[in-house]
Amino acid sequence: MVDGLAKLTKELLRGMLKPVTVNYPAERLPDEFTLSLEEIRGKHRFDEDKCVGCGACNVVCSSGAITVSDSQDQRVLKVEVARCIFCGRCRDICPEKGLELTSEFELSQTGSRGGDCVKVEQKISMRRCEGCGRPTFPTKQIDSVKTRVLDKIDPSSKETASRDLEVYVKYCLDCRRTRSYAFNIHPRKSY
Amino acid sequence: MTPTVTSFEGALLLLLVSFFLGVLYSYEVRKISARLQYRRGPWLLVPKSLRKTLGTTRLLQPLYDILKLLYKESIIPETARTRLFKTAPLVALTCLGAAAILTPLAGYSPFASFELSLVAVLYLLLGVPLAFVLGGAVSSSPWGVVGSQREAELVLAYETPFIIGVFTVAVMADTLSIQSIVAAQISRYPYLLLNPFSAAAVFLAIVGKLHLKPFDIPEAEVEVVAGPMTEYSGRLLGLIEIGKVLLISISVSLFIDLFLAGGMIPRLGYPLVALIFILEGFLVVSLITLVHTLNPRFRIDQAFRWYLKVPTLLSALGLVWAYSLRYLHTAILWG
Amino acid sequence: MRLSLKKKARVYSPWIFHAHAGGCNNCDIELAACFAPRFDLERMGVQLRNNPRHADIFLVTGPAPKQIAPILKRVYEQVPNPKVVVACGSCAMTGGVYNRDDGKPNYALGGPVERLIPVDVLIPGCPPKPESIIEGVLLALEKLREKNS
Amino acid sequence: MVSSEDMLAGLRERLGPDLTSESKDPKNTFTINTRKERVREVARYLIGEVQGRLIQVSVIDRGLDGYEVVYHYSLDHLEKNLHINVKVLLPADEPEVESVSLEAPESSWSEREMMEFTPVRFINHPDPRHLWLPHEWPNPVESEKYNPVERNGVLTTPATYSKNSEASLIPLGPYHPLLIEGAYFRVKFDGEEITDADVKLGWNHRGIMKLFESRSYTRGAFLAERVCGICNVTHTTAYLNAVESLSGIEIPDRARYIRTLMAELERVHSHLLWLGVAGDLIGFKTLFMLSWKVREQVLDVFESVTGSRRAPAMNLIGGVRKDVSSENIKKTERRLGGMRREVERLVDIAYNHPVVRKRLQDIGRLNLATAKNAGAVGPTARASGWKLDTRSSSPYAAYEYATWDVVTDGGGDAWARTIVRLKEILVSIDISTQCLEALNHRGGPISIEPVDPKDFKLSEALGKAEAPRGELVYYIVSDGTNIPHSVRIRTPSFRNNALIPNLLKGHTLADAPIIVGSIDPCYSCTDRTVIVQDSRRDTIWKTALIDLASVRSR
Repeated sequence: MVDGLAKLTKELLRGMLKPVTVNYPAERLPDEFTLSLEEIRGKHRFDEDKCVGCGACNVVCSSGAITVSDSQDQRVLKVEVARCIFCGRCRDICPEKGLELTSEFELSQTGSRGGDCVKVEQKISMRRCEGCGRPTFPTKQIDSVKTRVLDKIDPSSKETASRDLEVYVKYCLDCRRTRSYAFNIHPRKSY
Repeated sequence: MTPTVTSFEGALLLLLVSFFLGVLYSYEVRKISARLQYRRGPWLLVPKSLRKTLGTTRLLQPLYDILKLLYKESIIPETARTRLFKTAPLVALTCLGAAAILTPLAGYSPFASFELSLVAVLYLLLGVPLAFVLGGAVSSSPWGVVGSQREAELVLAYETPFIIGVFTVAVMADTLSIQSIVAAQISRYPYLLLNPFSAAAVFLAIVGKLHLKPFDIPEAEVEVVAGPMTEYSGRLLGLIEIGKVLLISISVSLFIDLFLAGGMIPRLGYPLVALIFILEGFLVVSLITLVHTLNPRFRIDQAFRWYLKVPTLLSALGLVWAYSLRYLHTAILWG
Repeated sequence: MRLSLKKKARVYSPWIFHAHAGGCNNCDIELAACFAPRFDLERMGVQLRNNPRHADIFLVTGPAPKQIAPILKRVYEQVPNPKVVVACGSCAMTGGVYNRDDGKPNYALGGPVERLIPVDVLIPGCPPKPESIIEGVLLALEKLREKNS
Repeated sequence: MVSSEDMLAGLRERLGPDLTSESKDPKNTFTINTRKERVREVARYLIGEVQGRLIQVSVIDRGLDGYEVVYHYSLDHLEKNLHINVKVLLPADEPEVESVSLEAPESSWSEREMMEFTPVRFINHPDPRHLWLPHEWPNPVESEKYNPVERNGVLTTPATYSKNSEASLIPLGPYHPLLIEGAYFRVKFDGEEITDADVKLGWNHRGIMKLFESRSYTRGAFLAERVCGICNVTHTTAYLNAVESLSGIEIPDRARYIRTLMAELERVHSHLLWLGVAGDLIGFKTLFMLSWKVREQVLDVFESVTGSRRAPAMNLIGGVRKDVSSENIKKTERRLGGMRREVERLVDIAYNHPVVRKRLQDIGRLNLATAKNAGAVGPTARASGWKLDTRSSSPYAAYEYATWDVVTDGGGDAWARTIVRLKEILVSIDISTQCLEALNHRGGPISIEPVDPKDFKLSEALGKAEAPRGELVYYIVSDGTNIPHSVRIRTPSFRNNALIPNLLKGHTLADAPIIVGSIDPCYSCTDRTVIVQDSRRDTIWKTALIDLASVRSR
C-alpha cells in the first residue's frame, strides 16, 4: 500500500528537477522534440512563376477551401485558410509544384467573421477567345500543356500537331464547336 | 520584547499581513504542485521578451485573480433568494476577519491575550463553511444543493479530530488563550515534539478544512461543477476567493502557534522571529501541497470513514498522551 | 504603456471556459494539451474553469450543430462581462470539412459560431497546434485589455 | 464449434424457399436475401445457436424498388473475416419490418438510428424515441427564434428535455465537466444514489454520412478521418478497407506495415489520453499531467513521420501517402524504447496507488452475460472476459504478420477496464517496434494505382478495424459512379454508450464521472448519421427534414 505512494513521490521529485515546459511565446520548441520541422503542413504559398493556374488543387481540395474565379482576363485562385484542413493534398497533386505548404502554422488573428481570416491568392492572366472574347485558359497553362503534349507525340508528326494545337487553342469551347467544320482540324479528309 | 500595540491600527495591520501571507501561501500551493507535476506553474520571473505585455512576475497571481473578480460583473440567478445569496460571502468574510485578528502572528497579537481566545478562533473558523453551505443551498442550482450537502458532511468529518487535537494542546498548556499557549511552549519544548499525535491529527484536519485534493469533495469540479460556489460570479466570487486566501493563512499560523511555539525562539530579536515564522509557514504549506499532489479525491463516504478512523484515533491517542504527561511527568510541561 | 490596476488584473488572470459545440474533439484535446506539462498555460495565470460563471475567455470549438446551438447561446449568456469569444479550429470559423461542396447549408449544422454569438479571435487549423492556441489566447488578452465595460 | 459450412446449411434448411438468393465474395462475406417475416427467426438462429453478433442494422434507399434493410452478422469467431449480410427488401409505400431487438438487444440503438433517419419503421421496438435529432424535430429548433446578443431579452424556455421533473432529477447536461463533448444524461436520484438514467445524444450530430454521399472516394478518406478526433487513423483504415475490398485491390506490404504502425501508435496515444482523463475524473490531476507528458512523445513521432501532430492524413486509397525514411525509423525506435520505460513507470504508479484502487474497484460492474447481450466492444468487453478483438478475429493491414495476444481481464468493473487499457498500451508498443523492424529491412512500393470506380469488383463491402474503443464497421454501397451510393458507419462508442444507463444504476453521483469515463465514450463517433430522402416523390417524408431541399443526385 505504501510503496504505491513511495513510487509516486520518487516520480514527482524527479519531475521537480526537470520540468518539461517550453516557455512557448519566448522560446520555440527545441529540435530534439520535433524531429523534422519542414514536414509540418502550415500556410499555403503560391510560387509565382511555377503555378500555371490549372485549378487542379481546387478539384482535389477535400474541404472545398480553394476556389477558382475567372474574371474578365484574370483567373484568381483563392485559398480560404479558414476552411482548409491542412491535409496537403493540393501540394501533392499540383502538376507544376507551384503550391507548397510553408511550416508557418501560427495563424491566429483577431476578427469577427470566419470570412475575414487570412486568404492566400494567386492571380494568373487568362487568354481571351478570339471568337467571343470570353476568357478561355490561363496563358501559362496553355504553354505547359503544349510542351507536355508535344514531347509525348513521336517526332514525325510533331510539327503538324503543334500547328493544330495553335489553331485549337485560339477559340473557347463554344466557338470551337461552332467553327469545328470551318477549319477542319480532323486529319481524315476522306468524306 | 514584542510591541504590544493594542489599538485599531494594530488589528488592521495584522489583517493585511495575514492576507498578504495567505496570497503567498496559495501561490506556493499552485507553484509547488505544478513543479511536482513536471510543469512550470505560474512564472516566478516572466521571460524578458514577454515582460512588456505579461508583467515581470506572477508571485501575486492569487491577488490578480481576486482583483479581476472584484472588477467583474456579478450575475445572480432570478430564482435564488438574492439577499441571503449576497450576504453569505460577507458572513464568511467577517468570521475570517475576526479570526485573523485573534490569531497571533510571530508573537504579535493585540487582542489574543484574553483568556478564551482559542475557543473564539475555533468558533469563528467554524462559521466559514456554514456560510458556504448557506450560500450554496440558497443559490437555485442543483449543484449548489448537492455541494452544500457534501460541505456539511465534510465539516462534521474533519471538525472532530480538529477540536480534540486543539484542546489537547490546551490541556497540555493548561490555558485557553493562544498567547499563553505560545508562552508555555517557549519556556519548555514546542508541542510538536511533545505530542506528535495530535499535531498529525490537526494537520490532516487542516488539509480537509482547506478543501485540498484528498478532500476537495464539495468543489469537485468534475462531479458537482463548483459545489456551493457554482452560481457565484464576479464580485461575490471575489469575496469568496479572499475568504479562501484568509482561511489558508489563519489555519497555517494557528498550526504554528499551537505546535511550533509561534516561531518564537527565546533569545532572538524581533525581525528574525518574523522571518522564522514565515519560513515555518512555507514549510507547513509545502507539506500540505505534497499531500495535495499525491492523492486523488476521496468519495464523501470514504472521506467520512477515513476521518473517523485515522485522525480521530490519532487525536484521541494525543489526548491520552497529554493527560499522562500532565499528571505523571509534570516536569516536562512546566519545568 | 502603464496599465491601470483594473486592466492589469484582467489581463494577468484570464480564466477560460471551453464550450464544445459539435466537432470531432480534436481541437478539445489540443486545448487540453495546452494545459499538459509541455505547453503549460498556467504559467500565464490561465485556468481552465468548467463553469461559465467564472470565465473571461469563452473558447468555442466545433461547427455548432442545430441541437446544441440554443444551449451554446444560453451558456454564452452566463459568462459575465467583460468577456472575449475565441473561435478555435476551422469548424468553429466556417464549418470546415463539414460544409457541403455545393454551397448549400449542411442540414445538421446551426451555422458556424459567428452566426450564433459575436466572435473576437479566430484560430485557424484543423486541429490548431497548441502553440497557435496559446497565440490565440494571447490575442484574446489584448482584446480583454481593450474592453472597458 | 459450428463450422461455416454447416452453419450455412442450418440456415438453408431453416429458411428453405424463403432464402431467395445467396452469394459469397472473396472477403469471406456471405449475402442472403429473405422475406421480412423470417428476420426474427434468422436472428434467433444466428445469435442464439451460432453465438454470432449482430453488429449493425443499416437501411439503403433503393429508390424505385423500396428500402433494403441489411442485418450485418459477424461470425468471425468461427472463421477469420466471416460475415453474413441478411437483406430484406421493403416496398416503398409501407416500409415496416419486425424489430429484432428482442432477440438481439444490441441492435435496439441501430434500429432507433435507422428509424429516426429513414422512413423505415421497426414494429414494436421497445424505445422508438429520437436519439439523435432534437425532440422537436422537424419543426425548426429553438435556435432560430432566440437572439442572445441583446442582453435583457426574455429568456425563452430552454430546450431542455426534463420539463416535468421532480427535484431529484439532475441533468448531467450538454455542458458538464464530466464530458469533454456534449452528451446529456438525465439522472434520477434518491438521496445520493442513482436510481435511473436516460441518455440523449445528437449534440454533436454533423450529418457525416450525408456528406459522404456527396464526396468522391478519395475525398471521403479525409471526411472519415474527422468523424472522431482521437481515432482518426483507425477511421481512415476502416473506410479504406471497405473501399479497397470494393475495388478488389491489395495494398503492398510496406503500406500494410506503415498503416499498422500508425494504428498502433494511435492506440497508445488514445489510451494514454484516456488514462489522463480518467485520472482527472477521479480528481487525480497528477496522473493527468504524467500521462499527458508521456503522450507528447507519441505525438512527436506522429509529427516527424507524417508531418502533423493530430490529423496525420497518411492513408489514401491504394496505400500510404508518405514513406518512413530509414533515419526516421532509427529515431522512432530509440524514442519508442524510452517511452516504453516511462509507460511502465506510469503503469506501476497507476496500478499500486491505494486511493486510485479504492476509487475504481467494483464500480460500474459489467458481467459477461450483459456484455454479450448488449453487444459491448473493445476494452469494455475485454475487461469482462470476452476475447473479442477485430485485429485477431478479422485481421487487416499487417496484423497477421505481427505476433501479439489479446488482453482480457475477468473483473468487469472500472478497475478491470483500467488494467486492460494499461496492458494494451504495452502490447501496442511491442507491435509498433515489430512494424519498425519489418519496415527497416523490407523495401517495396508504398502505394498502388487506385482502380476506376466504373470497374469495381463488388457493389457493396464491409470494412472493419479495431479502434482504441472497440470494433469499427464501415459499410459502403457503390453504384458505379465516383461517389458512393451510401455509407453506413457503426462506431464502437455507439455500442458502449448504450451500456451507460444500466451501469450507472446503484452508484452515487461521485462515481458517475468515472463510470461514464471508464467506457471511454467518444460522442463525436456516435453522432454521424445520415438523412435518406425519398427521391421518388418530392414531398418530404414526415419523419425526414423539412428544410432539406437538395435531392441526392444519382
